[in-house]
Order: sequence, then structure tokens, then C-alpha cells
Amino acid sequence: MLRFVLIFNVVLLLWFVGEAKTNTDTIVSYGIFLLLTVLLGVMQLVMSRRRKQREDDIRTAWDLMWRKLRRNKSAMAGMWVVTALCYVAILAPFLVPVDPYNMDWGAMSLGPTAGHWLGTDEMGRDTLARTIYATRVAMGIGLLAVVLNSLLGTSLGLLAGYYGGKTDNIIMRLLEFWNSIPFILLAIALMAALGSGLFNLVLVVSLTGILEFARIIRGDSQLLKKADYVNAARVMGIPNRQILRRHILPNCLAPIIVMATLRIGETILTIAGLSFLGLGVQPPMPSLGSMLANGQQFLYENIYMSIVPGSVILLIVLAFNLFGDGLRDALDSRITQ
Amino acid sequence: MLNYAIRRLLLLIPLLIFVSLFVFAILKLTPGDPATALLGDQATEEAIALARAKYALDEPLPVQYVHMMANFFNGDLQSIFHKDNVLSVVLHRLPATLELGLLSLLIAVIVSIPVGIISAVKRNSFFDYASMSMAMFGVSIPVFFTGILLIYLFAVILKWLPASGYGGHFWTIEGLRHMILPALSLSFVLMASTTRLTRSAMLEVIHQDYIRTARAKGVSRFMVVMFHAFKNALIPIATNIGNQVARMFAGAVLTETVFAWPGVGRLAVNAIFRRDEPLVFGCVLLMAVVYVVINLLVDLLYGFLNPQISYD
Amino acid sequence: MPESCVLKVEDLQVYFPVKKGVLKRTVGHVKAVDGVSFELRRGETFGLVGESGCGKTTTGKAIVRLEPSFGGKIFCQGREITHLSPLEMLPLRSCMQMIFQDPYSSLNPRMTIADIIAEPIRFHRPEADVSAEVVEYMEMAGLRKEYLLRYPHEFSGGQRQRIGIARALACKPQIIIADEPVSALDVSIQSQIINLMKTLQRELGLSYLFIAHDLSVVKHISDRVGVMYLGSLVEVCETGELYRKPLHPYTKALFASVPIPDPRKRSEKVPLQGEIPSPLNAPPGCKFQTRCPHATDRCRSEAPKLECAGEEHQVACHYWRDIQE
Amino acid sequence: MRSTRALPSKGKILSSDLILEVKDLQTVFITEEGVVKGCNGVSYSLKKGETLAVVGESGSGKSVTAMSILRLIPEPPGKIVGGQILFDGIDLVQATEKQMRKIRGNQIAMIFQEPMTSLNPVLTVGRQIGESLQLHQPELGKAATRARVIELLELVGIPSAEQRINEFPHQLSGGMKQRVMIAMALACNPRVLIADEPTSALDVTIQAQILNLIRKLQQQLGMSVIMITHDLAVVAETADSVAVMYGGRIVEYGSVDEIFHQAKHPYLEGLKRSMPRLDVEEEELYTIEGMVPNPLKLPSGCPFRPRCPQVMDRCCEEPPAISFSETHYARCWLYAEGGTDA
Repeated sequence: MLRFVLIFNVVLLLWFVGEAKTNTDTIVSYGIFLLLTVLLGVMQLVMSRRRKQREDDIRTAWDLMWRKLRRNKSAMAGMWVVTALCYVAILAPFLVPVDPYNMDWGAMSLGPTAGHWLGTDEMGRDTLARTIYATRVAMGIGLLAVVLNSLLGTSLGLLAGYYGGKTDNIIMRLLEFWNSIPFILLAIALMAALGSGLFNLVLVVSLTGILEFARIIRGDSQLLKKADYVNAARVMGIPNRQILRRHILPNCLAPIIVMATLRIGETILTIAGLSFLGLGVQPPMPSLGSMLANGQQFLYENIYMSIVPGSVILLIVLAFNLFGDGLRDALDSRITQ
Repeated sequence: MLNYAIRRLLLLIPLLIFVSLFVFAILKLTPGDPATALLGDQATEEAIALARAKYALDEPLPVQYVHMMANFFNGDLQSIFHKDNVLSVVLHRLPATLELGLLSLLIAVIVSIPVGIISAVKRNSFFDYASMSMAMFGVSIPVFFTGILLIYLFAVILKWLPASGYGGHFWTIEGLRHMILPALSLSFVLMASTTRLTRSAMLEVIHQDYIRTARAKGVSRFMVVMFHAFKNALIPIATNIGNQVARMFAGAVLTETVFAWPGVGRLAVNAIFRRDEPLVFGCVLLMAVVYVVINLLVDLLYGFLNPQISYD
Repeated sequence: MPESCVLKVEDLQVYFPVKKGVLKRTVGHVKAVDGVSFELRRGETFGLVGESGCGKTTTGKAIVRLEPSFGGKIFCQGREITHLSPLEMLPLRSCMQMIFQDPYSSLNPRMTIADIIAEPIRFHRPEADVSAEVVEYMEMAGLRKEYLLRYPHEFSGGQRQRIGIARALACKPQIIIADEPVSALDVSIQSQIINLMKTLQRELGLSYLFIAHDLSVVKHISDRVGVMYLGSLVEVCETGELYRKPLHPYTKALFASVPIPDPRKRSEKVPLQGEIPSPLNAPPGCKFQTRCPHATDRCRSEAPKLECAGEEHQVACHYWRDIQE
Repeated sequence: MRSTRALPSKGKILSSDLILEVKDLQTVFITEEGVVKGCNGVSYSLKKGETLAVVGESGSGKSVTAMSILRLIPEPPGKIVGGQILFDGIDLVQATEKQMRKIRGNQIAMIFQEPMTSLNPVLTVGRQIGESLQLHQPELGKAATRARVIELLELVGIPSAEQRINEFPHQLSGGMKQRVMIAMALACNPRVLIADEPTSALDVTIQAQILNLIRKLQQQLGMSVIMITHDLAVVAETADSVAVMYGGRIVEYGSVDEIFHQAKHPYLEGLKRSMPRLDVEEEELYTIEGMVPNPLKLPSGCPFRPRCPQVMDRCCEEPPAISFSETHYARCWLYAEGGTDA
């Protein structure tokens, strides 16, 4: 299956090589795409070499998970949409029919026309182009924020869960205090204070919901700490650091992946919310939230200005949630949304 | 039970100090100066100096902090923008937010718990798939997008309900008409996640041994679900609703912005934009208090439902 | 400490603090293990038996330092190890190993069998030929070579216990603490593991601390047996002697309660009434006085000490001579 | 795969003496990996006041048979696909849910293995016992029910019943909870009590008390008991007749004396010799080689074939039930007319 994706990537690379050098934006995204394809190729090599080494019918825990996941149709649908969205996000400059920033004075706030498939906004900018770029921004920030969030949540959760006692108390009390500040006001205040650049947005969004993440990982690591194979490792004299790395973390991986996937959806909703309030991504850079806020003013004339960004947010979040649910059942961890 | 509640309320004080210090730090960190924001750029030098003196913006930070905290509690912390003391401005707006929040919580709970139970009992039936896909839909849709869609449908096309604005308390007809759309859009998210949780909590409980014991006693399937299973499933459901309340605050702010609803959330957002520091201070503190009180109520409810919890 | 004694425990105490109130003040202690002393000799199997809550598993865990001990001393190969730092413990770690009760929680599901058994070898003896030794230990535990790259979820309970034993052997231990190794297995599988443990003991000269609640299994495998009740040792004796002539009233009642697999030997009377008291507030004096038919005021006030009642036979009861007749 | 010969014990005993008869019961579970034959043609009968022990290792189908009697098998994965269960002239397999509800807890009661999880944690003890009374004897008023519950608690030996009635399950010990379970089962004086491994999770001194209690109540109330266990010692202590199960089928059936002193089937023989005993000094434990059978891949013919020391070619076919006395038969080719042809 990985081979088909690999071939598809190479075809795309050749297809776009012509337009690659038009401007910095295209070069950067082309570079990232190339890097990803090479990475995929290396992974494919490693996987096939390892499979030849073992007899064919040995099933690792990941094979088991993949087999269960493949049976869940909605999760597969979610996965394919997520993959498609990644392609759109990375190759945005190549896919865009027209420059999202140029204003076509002749066609202001129109519905779908031949020139603009999804119509234009009040300043004549093409909605489809802006949506593609906005998806790129949303996905980029969303993934980055979730990675930060997961790292923070996991490490705090592991420390609190594994070491217990005072460290556990301190970390959990702090997180409870942190969680009791109404998030949205905190985000707004921080954005107003630090200025609403992309970096601040990622920072703020990644600081939310740490309590939930840490609490689940803490629960899991407490359970794992009592497992007999951890006791066996301790009796062998293996130091705590190595136990955490070789025994606790690999078995915490399943809940972390599920939590991260489910949180991507939530993070994208939060980013859209902030942009809706005019705080997240600042114009002229396109963002789904601000497009939707804009669309509300023109509800009576051109409904497409609200429907398109809204349904794109819905599509992204739905895809991630479906995929996350599928992963949760396949890895049968008991995290409830 | 009582001294547990009192102890939890005492915990509120360190929390308030933590929150207020944090918010105060952020506000002071923001570049620019509230006075110029109020009077605009052309204002003369002395007017700005006067305003700064009036709102004690020149004293050293710790003094300002203590000054602000003292004024907030004895009610005469002046809002820069609203020319009135912060406490009354916020309390004036509080009912709108609380009514909206409670109504949407009510709608969500009334709809989602029965739907969750039925889809757990009739697992993998058509009803189960339908309700679960609706719930998945509800969790993924942004609150403000549902708001805009509802406005478009009911206000723009059908013109049954007003597009925005507050028409009085919800027990008045006019008030209710205004409140239906925002309450519906806010409750849609809560409804979705509570349905999913009710279903998984019920499924978890239905496979327990004591359910099998109950059936072995000859209890009918309906009674086993409604009496034995549901009473146990209520514990995780109540805990989740408590967590959802935190999420509702974010949703409330967004819904109030979509429907131009005169609530505390929107007040705070505008206050931040207008650099009205005392007002921001007041709003955040108040919302933190409301949040902690709600959490305490959920914990007490949790203790009431689960006999194994003892209030030592 | 005589050379032949590989493990000695002196007056071991393991207390769990009970915390109450907002500030989590310690208001009392659960005395899980309250003054236990015994010896384990080279090549011997010492059986530790008792009902749930008697502290036998906690004793085992305290010896390998999985549980912090409140008081008392533990000697392994002549050296006191009670308060050694993890670094100082390292050389001694390979001398004492543990096998566990629940086969489904004793193996890391994410590691292959080869890695599980190789982990101790790579840690203690990195220079050794790891893959050869892994195969050797697997065969010693009765597992076929083909299972090397498989994962734990493909094995039955009995096989998982064999993997646990192979992992313990990989450290070349002298002592193995077996915490209810066969309780979770079916009878036909149980006897396979018991026989395996006995052959390994003969071949490698291992000493076992065999912890279990099944009296028949303990009788079959142990050379000497210690009976525990609510955290203390009430009787220690050579196996045959103990099962023929128990002295302590609790041991007598315990043996009488065990059902005999022969319909012609049915016993009608119920040997012991009442419930096991909670370790939170253990009764004063002798802990068995609340259920003992011979309890007197002396029993209720003064806790009896282990005293010698014959060659290799100790009992902790004030009136064990009078009850004899 | 119907058994080739009719059961010998059917004709002799007066049918009026029989209270419950299971005939060729087949219950299957449909799982993703395939169809699991929980119990595969099981037949036994229960006389009035008799204790029948159903003994077997994990996966032998002993619990599935019991749960099928009260139709407590969860419908989506499990299904009764064959056989009859005759009780009071009704075939429980075909009975309607309404009829079954009248029998469950009233005529046939059941107690389970895990006392820790078998009681509803949010309901008081009195409420849970009272519930089966109100279900089957609605004419009892509130006070009468409460009095009856206290009487039941004292019957099963729970001290200070008035105070215990308002307590929650988490406040009781394992032994106490099992006594509450028994009180709940005996509330309506059932004619049959099915005990699914009632003492496996308890300590040996508490187990002795519970087994003794069940025997005393059985004599006092004259009810029949089906005792399901994996421990042959418990069988010897409580049973009148015994059914030994393996791989979803009864491999040997007989009175308790015949089973313990004239065992015929190699599996039963092996089981008895591989059990350490308190009263006998044995040097080396006998071991049955191989592993417990995987219900998904049961071998054709005799399920014990892969582990049997005296396996023959004929064992590939279904072994007949060869009887040795009125009440004793075993399913094994060793004792067929052709004798051992290996």
C-alpha cells in the first residue's frame, strides 16, 4: 500500500517541477514535499527488509492494529481525507487556480462563476484560492500546536504518574489551577498582549487542554507502573530512566496517538474560533475563522462566503475525529471524548 | 459533606489570587497604554496625564495590583470604558450568559441522555448509527458555524426568529424567541459529546457482572437498563458534563459574538480590545469563580451518586 | 550467618501509611508485615503460605526492594541489603530474581520474546553472546526456538509463565522469589510448571521462596513451610512434620478447611468461623485471638513470640503445649 | 455430530423424580475469528434434592451450559442452536422471555464467582435482595419484605442483619458478599440453585464456610444444586453425581464414588493424578502434555485426542458413550467392544 503512495508522490514531484521556482513559497513547499517523499521511501525500505527477516505470519502489535483499523470503513474514510488534506496543505501554491491576494474588481462578492468556482468575497478575492491557503495555515498551526501540546502533556503526565508522591501532587495542583482560568479569555488576553502573530497563536493554543492530556497519561502510567513486567525490570536493577523509555513509554504510545489525533480536531476548532474573534491569523493572510466572520456580514447577499470556510473546517475536524475514533477502537484504549 | 464543600470553597482564595496575578501580569505586559487607547491619539498631553492619574496607572505595579484587588471586592473598581464600577457592569451582564448557558445545558442533557441510552441498548441498529453519526457531526462542527447556519435558515430565509440581540429573560415570550437560536447552537456541541459519552458509559456498565446477576434474578431487560445500568452510568456522565461546562465558556464567548448577545464573554472580549484593564480583570475573576463553583457542584453531585466516595 | 544460608530476614516490618484530611497527614499505619523472621538455605524451597491479606506477597516484594521496608534487616549472601542505594544493590541484583502470578501482566506486550529474555543479559553481562544464551534459556524453560521473534499476545498462560521463568534464569540468580506462580493456571498446566521448577532447582541449585495460598501445592514443592496470619509468622516447620502434626490452632484450622479430593473422607464440621480482621486495626496481643477457640486473657493482651517446639519446628502461641492433648 | 448411542440412564429413573433435564444442548458463539462451539451436545439430568457437580478446566464449556439453562447467554455473540432443556414440562430453549422471567430467580436461581463485582455498587444490600422478592411475590408489603430480607440475611449467617441491610456492597468482605448473593438467590425458595464456581475467589477457610452453608441450606430447603467448579476437591466435598467436561462435551458422567474410585476416561485419570493432595505423599506430579484446547480449532472426534497418552486411530471419529453401570458412562474408544486395536 505504501508503494502506491510513493509512486503517486513521485508523479506529483515531476508534474510540478516546472513551476517549482516561481517564488519562495513554491520552493519551500516543493522542498518539504520532496523531503516527505524521501522519508516515506526510507520507511518503506525499512519495513520491507524487516518483514523479510521475520517469518510471514508473525503479527506485531502494530500489524494487529492495522488489521483492525482496515476493517473500520469510516476510520479509513477519515484517514484518506486527512491524507488528501495534507497533500492540499503542502502543495497549496501549486494547486491554487489564481493568486489568493489579487482583487478582481469586476467580480465582487459573487456566487460561483466560471472564473471563480466558489465565488469571490466582498473584495473580489477568489474564495477557493483563499480556502486552500487557509487550510494550509489551519493544518500547519493545528499539527504544530498538537505536537507541542502532546509533548508537554505526556511528559507532565508521565512524571506525575510514574514518580507519584510530591511531584504528582505539585504537577496536578498546578494544572488544575491552570485549567480553571477560562481558556478563551486567557487566549484573547495573551494574543492582545503578545501580538497576534502565528507563533503566539501556536504557543497559546498548545497551552490549552494540558490537564486533560496529562491526566489520561498519568492514569495510564500509574497502571503500567504496577504491571509485573515493570516490577521484573526493577528487580533486575534496571534504572528508572531506562524503564520509562523501554517499558512505560512504548505502552503509553497508543493512548498518546489517540489523544493527539482527537486533539488536532479540537485545536483547529480553537484556532478558527480565535480567528473568528479577529485574534488569530491577521488579514491579509487568509484564515477560515476570519473568512467565516467576514461571511456573516454578507449573509444576505452571498451565503457562499460563510458556507465554504465553515464546511471546510467541518471537513478537516470530522476527518481527524473519524480517524482518531478508528484508532481508539483499533488500539482499544479507553479514552472517551 | 458540608465541611468538604466549605474546604473546597476555601481553596477558592488561593485560586483567585493565582488567576488575578496571572491576568494582571498579562495586562501589564501588553505594550501601549490604556489611557491613550481611551482618549485616542490626538488627545493632549495633560488629558493623558490626568487620565493616568485618575486610574492610578503611574504607581508601581504591586501597589496597582493591591489597589485593583481591593477596589474589585468593595465594588468601586472603575471601568475605563463604561464609566461605571466593574462589579455592577459585569453583574448587569451576568444573567444573559447564565440563562443562555443553563438553557443550552438543559436542552443538551434532555436530548442526549435518552438518545445515548437507546443507542447503547440497541447497539449497531439503524438508530445507533444515525445518532452516532449526528454526534460525530456535532463534535466536529464549529459553534459559530452552526450559529451562522441557524441564523441563515430561521432568520434570513424563514424569518421566524430574530437574527440576534437579547429580548429579556427566557420566561418572557420575547426573551425566549431571541434565545432559541443561540441556545440551540451552543447546546449542539454539548449534546453531541454527552450523547457519545452516555453511550460508551452505558455500554461499559451493561457488560458488568452485577447486570448479569440482576437478569438472573428475573428482572426485565427494560428495568435492568433503566434502573441498574443507568444508575451506575450516571457517575461518569455527571463527571463529563462537569468538564463540558469548561468548554461551554469558550463556546459561550463565540456564540455571544455571533448573536451579538450581551453576555459577560463578549463584554470581556471587547474590554480586551479596548484595553479596559479593570473590566478585563473583573470579568476573568468572575468567570473563574463561576467555573470553580460549578466544578464544586459537579463534585458534590458525583459524591451523592457514588456511595463509595466518603467526605472525610 | 551460616554459609549455607543464602537469604536471612530479621524482624521485617512493612507499614503502609494511611493518610487522611486535606493536608494528607498520616493518621495510622496498615501493618502489612509485622516482624517476620526466617532463613532460606541453599538449594532449599521455603514455602510461605497464608490467606489473602496475611502479607506473604508484601514480604516477597520487600525482600527484592519493590516495597520500602519500615523496619528489620534483610541479608543476601551474608551482606545486609535493606538500605543499600540502587547503585550498591546492582551487583546483588542478579542474585535474587522474581516470577509473578498473573501471566498476562508479566510480559511487555510491545517486546518480542527474544528481547524480553535478552534484556537482563544485555544489562548485566553485555559481553556475553546474547542470542545464543537466549536460545539456551528458552530451551531450559521448555520453549521452542521458533518462538523467538513472536509477541506475548500469541501465547497461552502456561507458556507465558515459562517465558517469565526464562527471563529470571537469564540473570543467573541463586534465589528466585516465586509469587503465586501457578495460582492463575489450570490444574493440568499447573503440574507442568511445578515439575519444571523442581527440575531447574535440581540442575541449577536454585533456592525458592515459594509464596502461595494453595496448601496442597505448597506441601508438594516445599522443604520447609512458614504459615502467616495478618502480617506475622505463626508457625515454621519442616513440611512433612507440619502436615502430620500442626501445633498452632490457626494452622490446624487451615489444614482442616482444605477440601480432600476423596468423597469417603468428607469432614462435616466447619473448622473456623468468623472473618479475617482488617489489617487497618489488627486485634491486640495475638492476632488470632478473635477467632481462636482456646483464646484466654493472656492471648488478648500479650503477643506470643516464635518459640522452639521441636527440631526445625517453631510456633507462636502461648498454649501450644496444652492444646496438644 | 449426534452421539451414536442413547444415554443409558434415561430409562431407569422415574421421570417424576427428575427436576431438570438437559438433552444434547448446543450453544455457539459467532466471533470474527470463527464460530466457537461453547457447548457441543451436552446431556445430563438433575434429580430432586441432588447436587450435580459439573467439573472441567477453563474453556471446557461448563459455565456456558449453566448460563444456557437460564438463557443468560448474551444474544449477539452467543446463540443456543440445538437441544432441549426440560424443566417442569417446559422446554426452556423455546420458552418466551415472559415465561423465562417467571422462572429466573423464582424457580431456578444462580450465584456467580466474583463476589467483588456481582453486586450493584450503588444499591444497598437490602434493596438488592428485596428486589427479587417484590418481583416474584408482589403481594408482600414493604414491612413484610424487609422482615423477610432480615430473615434471609440471618439464614445465611450474616451477623447484625438490621444494620447490614442498609450497607453498600463495598462495605462488606468477599465472604460476606457471597453470603448476600446466596440470600438473594434463595429469596423465593427456588427449586434449583446453579452455583457457578461460588468459592473460587475466596480464601480456603471462607470457602469451607460457604460450601458448608450451601449444603446445610440444600438439606433444609430440599432444593437441587448444580455446582460448577474446576477443583476436584470441591467436587468430592459437595457432589452426589459428577459430569466431567472437556472441549465442550461430557467425557465422563457418574456418581461421585464411581468418578473418584473407578475413573475410566484418560483425561479424568490424568487430572486426578496431576493434582497435589493434602492427604497423600506423592513424589512426582503426573503431567498431561500439551495445552488447554483452543475452542476455535477443536479437533474432530474426541477433543482430548491431541493430549491423550493412549490415543488410537479410531479416536478421530466421535467416541460412543459406553456405560459401566446404571449411572456411570464414559466417552472413549478404549472401552468400546473392539477393545484397544492400537
